[in-house]
Amino acid sequence: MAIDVHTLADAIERANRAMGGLTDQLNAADAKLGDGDTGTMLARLIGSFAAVDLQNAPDLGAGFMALAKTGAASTGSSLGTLIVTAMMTAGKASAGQDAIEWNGLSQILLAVRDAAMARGKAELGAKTIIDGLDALARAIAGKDDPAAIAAAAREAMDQALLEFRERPSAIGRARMFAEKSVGLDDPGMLALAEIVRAVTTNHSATALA
Amino acid sequence: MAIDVHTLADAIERANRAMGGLTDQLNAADAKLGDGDTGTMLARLIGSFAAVDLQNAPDLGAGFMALAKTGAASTGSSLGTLIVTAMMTAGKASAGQDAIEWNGLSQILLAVRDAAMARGKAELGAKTIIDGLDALARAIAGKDDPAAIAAAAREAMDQALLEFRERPSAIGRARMFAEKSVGLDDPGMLALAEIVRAVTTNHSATALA
Amino acid sequence: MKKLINDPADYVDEMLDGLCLAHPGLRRVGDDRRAIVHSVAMWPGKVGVVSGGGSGHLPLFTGYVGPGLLDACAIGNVFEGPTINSCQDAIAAADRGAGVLCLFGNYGGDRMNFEMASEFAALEGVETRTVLGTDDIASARPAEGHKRRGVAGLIFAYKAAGAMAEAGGDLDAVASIAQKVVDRTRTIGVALSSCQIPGAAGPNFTIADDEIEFGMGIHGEPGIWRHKIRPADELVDEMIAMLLAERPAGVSRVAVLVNSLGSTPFEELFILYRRAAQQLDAAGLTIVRPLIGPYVTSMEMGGASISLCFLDDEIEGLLAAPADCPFWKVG
Amino acid sequence: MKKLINDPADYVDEMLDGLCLAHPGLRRVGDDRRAIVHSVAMWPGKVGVVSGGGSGHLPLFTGYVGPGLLDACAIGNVFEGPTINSCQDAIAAADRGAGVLCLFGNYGGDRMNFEMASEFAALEGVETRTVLGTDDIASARPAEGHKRRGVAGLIFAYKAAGAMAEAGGDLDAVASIAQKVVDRTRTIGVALSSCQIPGAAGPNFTIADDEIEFGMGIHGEPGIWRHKIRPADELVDEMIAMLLAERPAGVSRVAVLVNSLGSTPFEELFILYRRAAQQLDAAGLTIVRPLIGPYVTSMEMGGASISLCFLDDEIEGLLAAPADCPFWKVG
Ligand SMILES: Nc1ncnc2c1ncn2[C@@H]1O[C@H](COP(=O)(O)OP(=O)(O)O)[C@@H](O)[C@H]1O
Ligand SMILES: Nc1ncnc2c1ncn2[C@@H]1O[C@H](COP(=O)(O)OP(=O)(O)O)[C@@H](O)[C@H]1O
Ligand SMILES: [Mg+2]
Ligand SMILES: [Mg+2]
Ligand SMILES: [Mg+2]
Ligand SMILES: [Mg+2]
Repeated sequence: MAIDVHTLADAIERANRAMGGLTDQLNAADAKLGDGDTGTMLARLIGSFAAVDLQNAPDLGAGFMALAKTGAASTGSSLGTLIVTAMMTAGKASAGQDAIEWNGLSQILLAVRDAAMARGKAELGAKTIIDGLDALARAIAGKDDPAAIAAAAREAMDQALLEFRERPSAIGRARMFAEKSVGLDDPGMLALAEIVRAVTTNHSATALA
Repeated sequence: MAIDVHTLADAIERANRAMGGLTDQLNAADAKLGDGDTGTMLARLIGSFAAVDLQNAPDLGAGFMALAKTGAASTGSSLGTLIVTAMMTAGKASAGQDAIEWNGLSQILLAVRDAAMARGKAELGAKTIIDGLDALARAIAGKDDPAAIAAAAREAMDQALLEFRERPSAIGRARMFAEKSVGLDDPGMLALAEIVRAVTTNHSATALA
Repeated sequence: MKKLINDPADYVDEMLDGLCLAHPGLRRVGDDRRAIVHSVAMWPGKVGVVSGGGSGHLPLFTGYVGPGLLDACAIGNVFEGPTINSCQDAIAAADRGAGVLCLFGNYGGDRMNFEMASEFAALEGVETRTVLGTDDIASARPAEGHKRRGVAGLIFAYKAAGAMAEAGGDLDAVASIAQKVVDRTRTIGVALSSCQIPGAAGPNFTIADDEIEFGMGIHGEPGIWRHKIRPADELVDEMIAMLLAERPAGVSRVAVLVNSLGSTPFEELFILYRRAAQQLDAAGLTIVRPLIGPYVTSMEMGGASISLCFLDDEIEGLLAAPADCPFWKVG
Repeated sequence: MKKLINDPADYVDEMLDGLCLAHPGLRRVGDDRRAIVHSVAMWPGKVGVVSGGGSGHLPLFTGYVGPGLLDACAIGNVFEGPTINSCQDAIAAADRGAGVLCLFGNYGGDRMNFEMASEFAALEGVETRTVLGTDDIASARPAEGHKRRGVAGLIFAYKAAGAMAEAGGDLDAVASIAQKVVDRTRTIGVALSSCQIPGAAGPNFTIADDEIEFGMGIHGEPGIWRHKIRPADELVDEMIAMLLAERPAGVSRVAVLVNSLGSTPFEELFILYRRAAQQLDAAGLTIVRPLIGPYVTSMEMGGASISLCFLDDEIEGLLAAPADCPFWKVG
């Protein structure tokens, strides 16, 4: 069992369903120091992903690229564009492949992390979604059991939130309020954590399987 | 004893003092269907009258003309301009005279009424300050005792307010709301009534004497 | 309501000083400097065009002083008419020996003050004519059109009268084109929220959070009827239908002004204009020179008005003539 | 907060339709028609100048499309950046073989989207340069000037870059004049009241009745510090002092923009301008081409900003060059 377009479609469907309950929470997190739209933007982006016909994509790479294409037409937010970048990166990494092995996921997330850093001109440690991606990629490295990966992913995100909460933001709008940002979650990292939770919890094994 | 510049100055001083308590009441009356400024405008106009040095005016006619001139430079409201018209009319009627007899006051008020009608393009019965002037002039006709004039003037104004309250307005902003104006006092007529009261009450005999 | 002002008593004078500093082509004249003139030389024998009214309506009234528009303008305190003296100052400043048109909104105070000023001007040998803006269809029934008050549509009359005067029209010609434009211009407005006079204790009026008011006056005088708020397209349909009910026979072209009363943003004006354009098109009317923006305001009042000027060839030509003032430039 | 709108989901598209109907020189292009272009022919070999940003800021961004200013503009939803695709559409529409300058405010999302669009454009052989508006002095200390966000002062860069492109400057020349103007432009703003995104449950932020906020972002991002409200002259003095603290050596002339954030009326802007002009004069600066009005707004947000562009001969000449868009006409 590996990651194919069905796995991808299922994850997106779960994320999309979860956004119903997450939108306000993420908006509220962003409103503290930003413009309060992280949830709304993300809900729309994932909604547009959910409308993509992945099941009929020729291969996994093409599936990711279809998501990137949809995203490029439907989001203008920072986080959205980083997610589009992520989809393009994953698409390139899985180009022409029907599926990738579970133990290859970490590698792809590291590539995504690097691409997002380049696109966002952000360093590690700046307290953004990128630090979440980094923690995630490192936590699942070497693992090939979907259930173990799910558990490690959730655990890593909780840890990352906890670790970064007390640190100042160094990028984006929150940068202007570096001191005020201490004690607050970065909305992008929080979004990633909640989506990881939604995608991996309950039927987590089957979700990623 | 007749009406001279001292009588005029005293009346203006009384009116000016009374405006302190009348401004809000008159604004509120105007706000019902108009733009709510009758009190403010009138207070400013009478305030500017009070600053005119009437005591040293060469004669009564010149005193009235000095008031007209000050008014022309300091008011832009309908009521204000009607009052300026009134001052010019009274000034013409008393030109070159040191004083006028009390029994001549009615005649001057009738002239003022007519000038205001011409200026305001208003008929009698339209429910404006002009109906108040008309009632006032008629009530004091033939009287030459200041105390009797004062009493008749107050009585006439009360009657006029009462009579017109239940009638619709036919002019100015209130015209648009003719039906709604039934039951309300016309702010200009109310202003005249209150000023008559202020000028004639308490030390009324000496005030007009 | 918060305002970026100093002492409310200085509001008008500081505003006028700022206006003239920003637009050095404008100058304050008169004893109390409450008349505004422009500095482009008027040729001797040109008919003068003046207006006047209260402050708080920028760009109206003083903002329309400039070549091809007003030659001078008298300005009062916030929402108060100009004084008789200011009206005299404006008339005197605009006089070049060929007479002066006094063109302003139909408000009792303004009319009386300009009339008195005109009588004084006559004593000094200056001939004047008066034309009153009466475009607000909410303020009287059609049969009593001459009793209607003047609102945003007045600027079409400014433009046509200014152009006619520049073109060398005599006083009768300038007055009669102004009257023709007034006769062919209609406005209806809808208010959403109040303004507040500087220094006043509270807003001019209150209106519920889910209500809007048709026919509110530009000084915040009560409107004619209230509605629950409705979609913009429905409101525009209602407004256009009311305006077209007075469409003169044989007219196929209109000038349109979608005006912000103050705080209503450009975005909403364009949403309104989009629907208005569709409806006018459906009515067989071609739109010429649409104006969309804050042209006649009541400080921060929320809401919008739609004005139509039903054109003929003469008016259309005059609206197209060059003109230049701080808020409106043609050609 | 009441709005004259239809379905909030249609807000941007109806607004753009109305804008293009009112100004037939503008057209919507692209798959989702979220890029605006003007119809005055660009000569082959002219450098294109494009911008982009969220809706809700009219006249910014799309309102500055026109000859001598922007050739095309990508537009997003209210307060959201334009999509990558819209950025591509704008770049493609502005390309005449000599490259395209992308000139927009320094916001992460906008930057990333234009960068991705530029990479796609490069694949199609279109060369681009990027210059970011960074005029908001409240958003970072001088030492971190490149991190500042872009606000109202961006329009000076539009004007200079547009004029340089019209004058035949190559891509490097157009980009470098835009950068020079950005480097010499500073803005500080003060907010009095919030706006509300169409369809949102409440206003973007709240602020007490007696408070004002310095450095509020144009999307309603929290400001830098709050004050009790004070007289306008005191506020202006404070704002001008902050702006002049970054005055480059040897500058004696400035362009000034006193901008309404939305609902603040012209009257108040002129009161602010009056004081600003006095203070700049006292600082030995000559004001050139002052702009006073709603040039960069956040819908109905209350407040104002002051921008200074410290001039040299080259910039001054470019600001004076002819330009024509729905909201700004020069020459
Ligand atoms: N330059 C950047 N690099 C990395 N992450 C970023 C960057 N800018 C924003 N983000 C992430 O995006 C989140 C904000 O997303 P969102 O609110 O959708 O965007 P916007 O700032 O455009 O409103 C931040 O919390 C942060 O995690
Ligand atoms: N044309 C008119 N003829 C006679 N009286 C008038 C006329 N217009 C207004 N008035 C009087 O003036 C009063 C309103 O005065 P005020 O509120 O000061 O003027 P404005 O209408 O300019 O705000 C009315 O109540 C009425 O008595
Ligand atoms: Mg955000
Ligand atoms: Mg009144
Ligand atoms: Mg009044
Ligand atoms: Mg955003």
